[in-house]
Amino acid sequence: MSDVYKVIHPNKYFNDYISLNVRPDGRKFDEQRSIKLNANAISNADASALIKCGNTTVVCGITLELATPKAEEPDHGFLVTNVELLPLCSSKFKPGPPSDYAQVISNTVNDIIKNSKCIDLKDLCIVSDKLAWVLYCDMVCLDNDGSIIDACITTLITSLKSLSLPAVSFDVETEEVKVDISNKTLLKVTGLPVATSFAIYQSPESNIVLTDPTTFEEEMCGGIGANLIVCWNQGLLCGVQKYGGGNIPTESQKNLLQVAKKRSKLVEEVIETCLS
Amino acid sequence: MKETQISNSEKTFVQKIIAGGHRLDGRIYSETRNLQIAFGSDYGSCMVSLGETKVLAQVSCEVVQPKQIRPNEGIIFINVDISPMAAPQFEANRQTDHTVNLNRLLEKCYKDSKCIDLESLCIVVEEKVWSLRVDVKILNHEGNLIECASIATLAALAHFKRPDVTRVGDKVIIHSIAEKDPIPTVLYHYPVCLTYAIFGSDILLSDPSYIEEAVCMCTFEEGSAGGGLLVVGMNQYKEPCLLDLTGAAIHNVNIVHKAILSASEKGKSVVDVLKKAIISDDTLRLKRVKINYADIITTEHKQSLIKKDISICLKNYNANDINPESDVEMDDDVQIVEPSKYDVVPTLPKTAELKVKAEKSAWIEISSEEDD
Amino acid sequence: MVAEDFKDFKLKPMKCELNYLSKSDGSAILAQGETVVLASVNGPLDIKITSQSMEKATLEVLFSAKGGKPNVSDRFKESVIRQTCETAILGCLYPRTGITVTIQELEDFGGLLTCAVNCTCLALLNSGLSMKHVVAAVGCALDDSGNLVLEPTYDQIQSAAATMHFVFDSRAKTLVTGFTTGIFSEGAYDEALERCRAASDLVFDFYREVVATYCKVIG
Amino acid sequence: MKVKIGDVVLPGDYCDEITADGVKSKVVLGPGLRKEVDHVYIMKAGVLRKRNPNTFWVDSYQKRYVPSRSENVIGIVVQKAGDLYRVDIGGSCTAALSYLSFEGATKKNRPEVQIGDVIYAKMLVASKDMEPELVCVDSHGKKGRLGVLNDGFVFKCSLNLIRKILNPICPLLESLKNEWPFELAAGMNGRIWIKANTMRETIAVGYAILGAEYLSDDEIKTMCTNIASILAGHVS
Amino acid sequence: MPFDYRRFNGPEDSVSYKRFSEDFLRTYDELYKDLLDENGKRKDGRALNEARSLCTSISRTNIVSQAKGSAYVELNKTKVICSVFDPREITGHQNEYSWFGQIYCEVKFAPFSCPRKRRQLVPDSDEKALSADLKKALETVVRRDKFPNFQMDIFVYILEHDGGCLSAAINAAGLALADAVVPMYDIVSASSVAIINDQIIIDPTEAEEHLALMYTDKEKNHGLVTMCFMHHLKQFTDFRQIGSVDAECVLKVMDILEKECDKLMLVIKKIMVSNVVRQHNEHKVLLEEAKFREEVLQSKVEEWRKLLNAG
Repeated sequence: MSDVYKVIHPNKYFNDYISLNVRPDGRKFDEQRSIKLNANAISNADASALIKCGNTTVVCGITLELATPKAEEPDHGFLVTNVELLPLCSSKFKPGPPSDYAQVISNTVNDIIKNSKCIDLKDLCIVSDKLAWVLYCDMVCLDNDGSIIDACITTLITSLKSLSLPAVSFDVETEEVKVDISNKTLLKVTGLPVATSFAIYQSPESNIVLTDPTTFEEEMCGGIGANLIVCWNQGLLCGVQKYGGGNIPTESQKNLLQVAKKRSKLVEEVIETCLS
Repeated sequence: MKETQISNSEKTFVQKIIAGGHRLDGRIYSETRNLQIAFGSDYGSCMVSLGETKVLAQVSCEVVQPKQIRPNEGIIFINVDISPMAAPQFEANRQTDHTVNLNRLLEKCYKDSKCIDLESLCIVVEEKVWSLRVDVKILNHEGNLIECASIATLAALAHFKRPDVTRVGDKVIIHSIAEKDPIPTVLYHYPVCLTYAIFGSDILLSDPSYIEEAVCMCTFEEGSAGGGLLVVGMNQYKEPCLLDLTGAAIHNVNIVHKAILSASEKGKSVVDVLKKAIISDDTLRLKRVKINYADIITTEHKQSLIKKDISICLKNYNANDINPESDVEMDDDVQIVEPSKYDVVPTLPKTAELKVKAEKSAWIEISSEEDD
Repeated sequence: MVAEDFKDFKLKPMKCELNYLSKSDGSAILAQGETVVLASVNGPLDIKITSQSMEKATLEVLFSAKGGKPNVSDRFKESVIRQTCETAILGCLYPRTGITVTIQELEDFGGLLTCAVNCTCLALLNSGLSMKHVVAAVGCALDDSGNLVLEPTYDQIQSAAATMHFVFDSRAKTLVTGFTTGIFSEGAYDEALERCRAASDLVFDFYREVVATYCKVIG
Repeated sequence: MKVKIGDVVLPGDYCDEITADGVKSKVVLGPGLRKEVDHVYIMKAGVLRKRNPNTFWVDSYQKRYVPSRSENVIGIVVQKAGDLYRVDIGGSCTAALSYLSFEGATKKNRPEVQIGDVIYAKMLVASKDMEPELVCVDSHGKKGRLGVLNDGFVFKCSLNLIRKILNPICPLLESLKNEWPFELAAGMNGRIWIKANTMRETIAVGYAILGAEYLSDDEIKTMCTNIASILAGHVS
Repeated sequence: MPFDYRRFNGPEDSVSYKRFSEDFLRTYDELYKDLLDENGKRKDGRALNEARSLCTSISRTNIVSQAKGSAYVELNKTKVICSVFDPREITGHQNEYSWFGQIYCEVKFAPFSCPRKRRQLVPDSDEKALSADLKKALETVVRRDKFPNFQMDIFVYILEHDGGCLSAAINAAGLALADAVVPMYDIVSASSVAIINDQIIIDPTEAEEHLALMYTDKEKNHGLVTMCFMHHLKQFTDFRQIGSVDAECVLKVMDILEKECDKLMLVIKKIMVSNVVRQHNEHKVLLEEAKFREEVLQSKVEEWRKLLNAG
């Protein structure tokens, strides 16, 4: 019965749950979903990680390439991050080039990683103005059930942390490049940004904040995607983005940051355990 | 959103009034609207308005590998974008025939006419050349996009300066503008596109407005006299470099001749305005005056349409009669010494205007002109 | 029009012209300091059936950079502005129609996105579309020594440790949209939010002043 | 922000005077006002007005027409579909005008309307959820001034200007009609149809109307005399 | 590579570092020697005629929560995920009414799926060929007459490529279709072989496939063959062969593949059954959990129903 109700009258269905102080999947408002994290599942990639936050599944794979650095920044390597929202993961995405939404997600993830400064691009340079590493980080969503940015950031960081770069020798005279696969060093990753998504539901009485929302909850809160993304990086904030949805009640502002902080600690632990 | 259809009354009225020797906005046949050129803070950024038609052009450059067939030439790329900003009937991110046509005309006028010294854009043969990209954005479409867009493209190209480059061994160093003075682009000649709307078999309207364009393009549906738009590309040396006719076929060959003659005069005057604007902009920049698009915002009136946009106007009727404060621009008239009907007036610091000289009783004279 | 000193806050001088484009239903050109943006609003209009919504008007936002190839961050800007406008426009009054907002960057000397949001809001006011409230965007930067600078200049942004931008609504001054760059502490965030909230009053006053000037002629 | 009658208002402002009046008697909320749970909120930027005893509205600037019931509009026929004409009225979609809603029209006796014709009609149905519908007859089946407008010239202007020239206190039409004869139809959708004896006179009317948008009453009067003198001086 | 303005792009001249490693430039003969060890076993310890087992514990259906039906298939390193969505109406007025339902297939490789180099994000010819093959394989299996003028989307994503992509994709799609309760004539299973120097290698890995296509000797048989088979009807729906193989060999290969497909079939059945059991159990648990909430909701539903009846 409830399935039919959900299809016919989604707003009312959702509101009924909210008025009972519970979410459709039985969580409390500030409760997050369970996380499963696995590193290096894909051996063809240079580093990889897979995460499952509730139903949301994201795989991140890193492939290494070599290139000449840009003329303007001769001692910087490249970090290229892209998020792919496959038509496979939700009926909302159509085949073809990335939709506007996918581009927004890509941009947000890229911004967070850049802001957190967890990778020093100078570490990726091998020989100034001649040779540098290119890290292609592709995050692929296999199942989109909300809070996709959280999952993307976590997989990305996990795979970056497990990435090791092979030794490269560069002959300045002949410009010959030699790669020794047997000799690898771990990439230096400083910091550990963790993003937490929230959706803000405009109920007649007051706006309600839902932590780690599912797709259905995101939809009910207006628009696609989460309304608020708070990103902590080891005790400091490295990104607070709020778009659309209900406005944040001033009194819950502080609380939100704390919820995100607590979650970031937990996720940090998950990542550490996964990699140890 | 479909384009609003033009009504029969508008059609017949405009046709009649033009046949009678008048135009809706009070201009004479060979008169163009106000031309204004404003420059932005960057080199190669300008906004051109022709009456209410507004176009923004921006030149940007990057170092790329040259094409294999032309290893020692730079690359130029023109991209026209008509967004819904121009008028509600345009859809976003869609290439329409209109856009393609406009793009093609501009390419013909600036790429195919070889007015740009592409060889000077070469840095290392077969390896590195400058690629110039001109982004033309239509902001407001009140007719005659081609002329306005072409002036904007030319102004942006002529105004543009690329960073200086030094070669040390096989290394190429690109200097920022602060380090070394940038280099202007070499233009052999300055072509501009001028549009004429053809009414009947022998009436030529220069710089047609939106409604005139619409009416002249739809006349042939009724099987009456052919109408069409004739685009003439002309440089300052009075050499035509482009002819393009859309609409009905021309019965009378003389009309093309007439158009080219008129265009040669007008082309030169437009280029003169343009050069003047660039020179005055350059002198201002030398004096370290900050130039910015913020200057085009006039603070006197919030409603910018005041006194500017009245699209229906009597010949020679001047709003000045009512608003004496603006007659600064109108003081010297009468003597017609030079054949040009235009005045170049520097109004704002970085703008120059091409203005029609006010002639008090011109409409009688003009009606006599039409007789021959 | 220059916003004067107010409560020891100072925003960049704002200059604005409404109805700049004759063909658009509403348009505005706004300069905040040296950053200049042109915005146009068209609607409500007829749109493709596939993008029509039975409940409310479909809002489409297009952002066009000054030149160069389109890129991913343009889409991000569009998304920010679209989501901000969606909360402000009473779309439910125009079901099955489309509203198109087109934004053209003219000069960028920092704070482009805040200027774009404000300019869009002015264009919406000019278009006469029904709105729930107006919005005001204010940005600030955190310099290396931890001081907050309201409406930073281009150089200040380049050297800043973090920048934060907030958009507030005019009713309760709650946070509608926010976006940040760089790393900052929680305390800095809270302080920035409060200062920007207070400074948003200046922007609202500016809107009122703009409307007042043209009300004289439409009355 | 709390505002009073006559103030410059922005969307999101609220006016307690209206709520207070509403307690005593019924009030009419005109364009730009909206009642929510607690207050009457403003939706458009402009000036808050009141006409006694109980009508409130916001004077605002607008170019795009949103259909509203029983307004007279000027449309252009764009399509004949079955027993309907589709008429472009400048709104978000075309309006329907039935063959039968002309004076004396029957199934057999169809009115002569061509595509591209200018129609002066009344809004019969206008709601946000329905296609707008026009009629060219009044409730008695008489056409009055409605119907096809032949010849003349049509131009667009802002919706405010229409309201301004139709306002009885506006001196424009009063002064113009004393100068030379002309016909005029003003559609609330921002279109004006004009027709005079000569083309020059027609243009003069158009110019006077468009020119009046930002002028004060006195300036309008001066302008009208100016135009008239020019016309008189050079009429061919 | 054209500039993709919808994504972030790396530098244009970037190349995989593997290009510079010693492994990269090994010749055919070297690689061939590597293929089998002294006991005649393959690198991963399989005999030549031994297929990789479809891992029943990991391979499963119903993996994508948003899809109607989905499946995940893992063959050692090859990992494939597939999802099927509700049929949607074919729109567009130029399309005539089609009496049969349409199947749209898209196979994509993850950028990091291949061992040799990074794949571009824009679809390439390989992916298009695989999509076409998948479509051919499934069109004859699905009861397309059951959903006229509707289109069913089947998306396959290859997370890791270690040989047998097409067969894995078909197997995954078959499972996903079954999971989505799409009417089908039969269960499909697919299998592949590589032929190197007349040697037939069942269920090859990526290295073996690579070698099979790198042949130098024109005399001997070289190639890849994939076959898709319907078990009960004894019909094959798709047959794909790359390389040069003589007729005799083809017949032999077909025999082998038929047997392989039959073997696979048992595994697929097992997965399907276990999936039904699991779903049933999960459903039970969910029902228990939802009972309380349902009860409270029920009162609301009643209220709503009354409103409906009244209005």
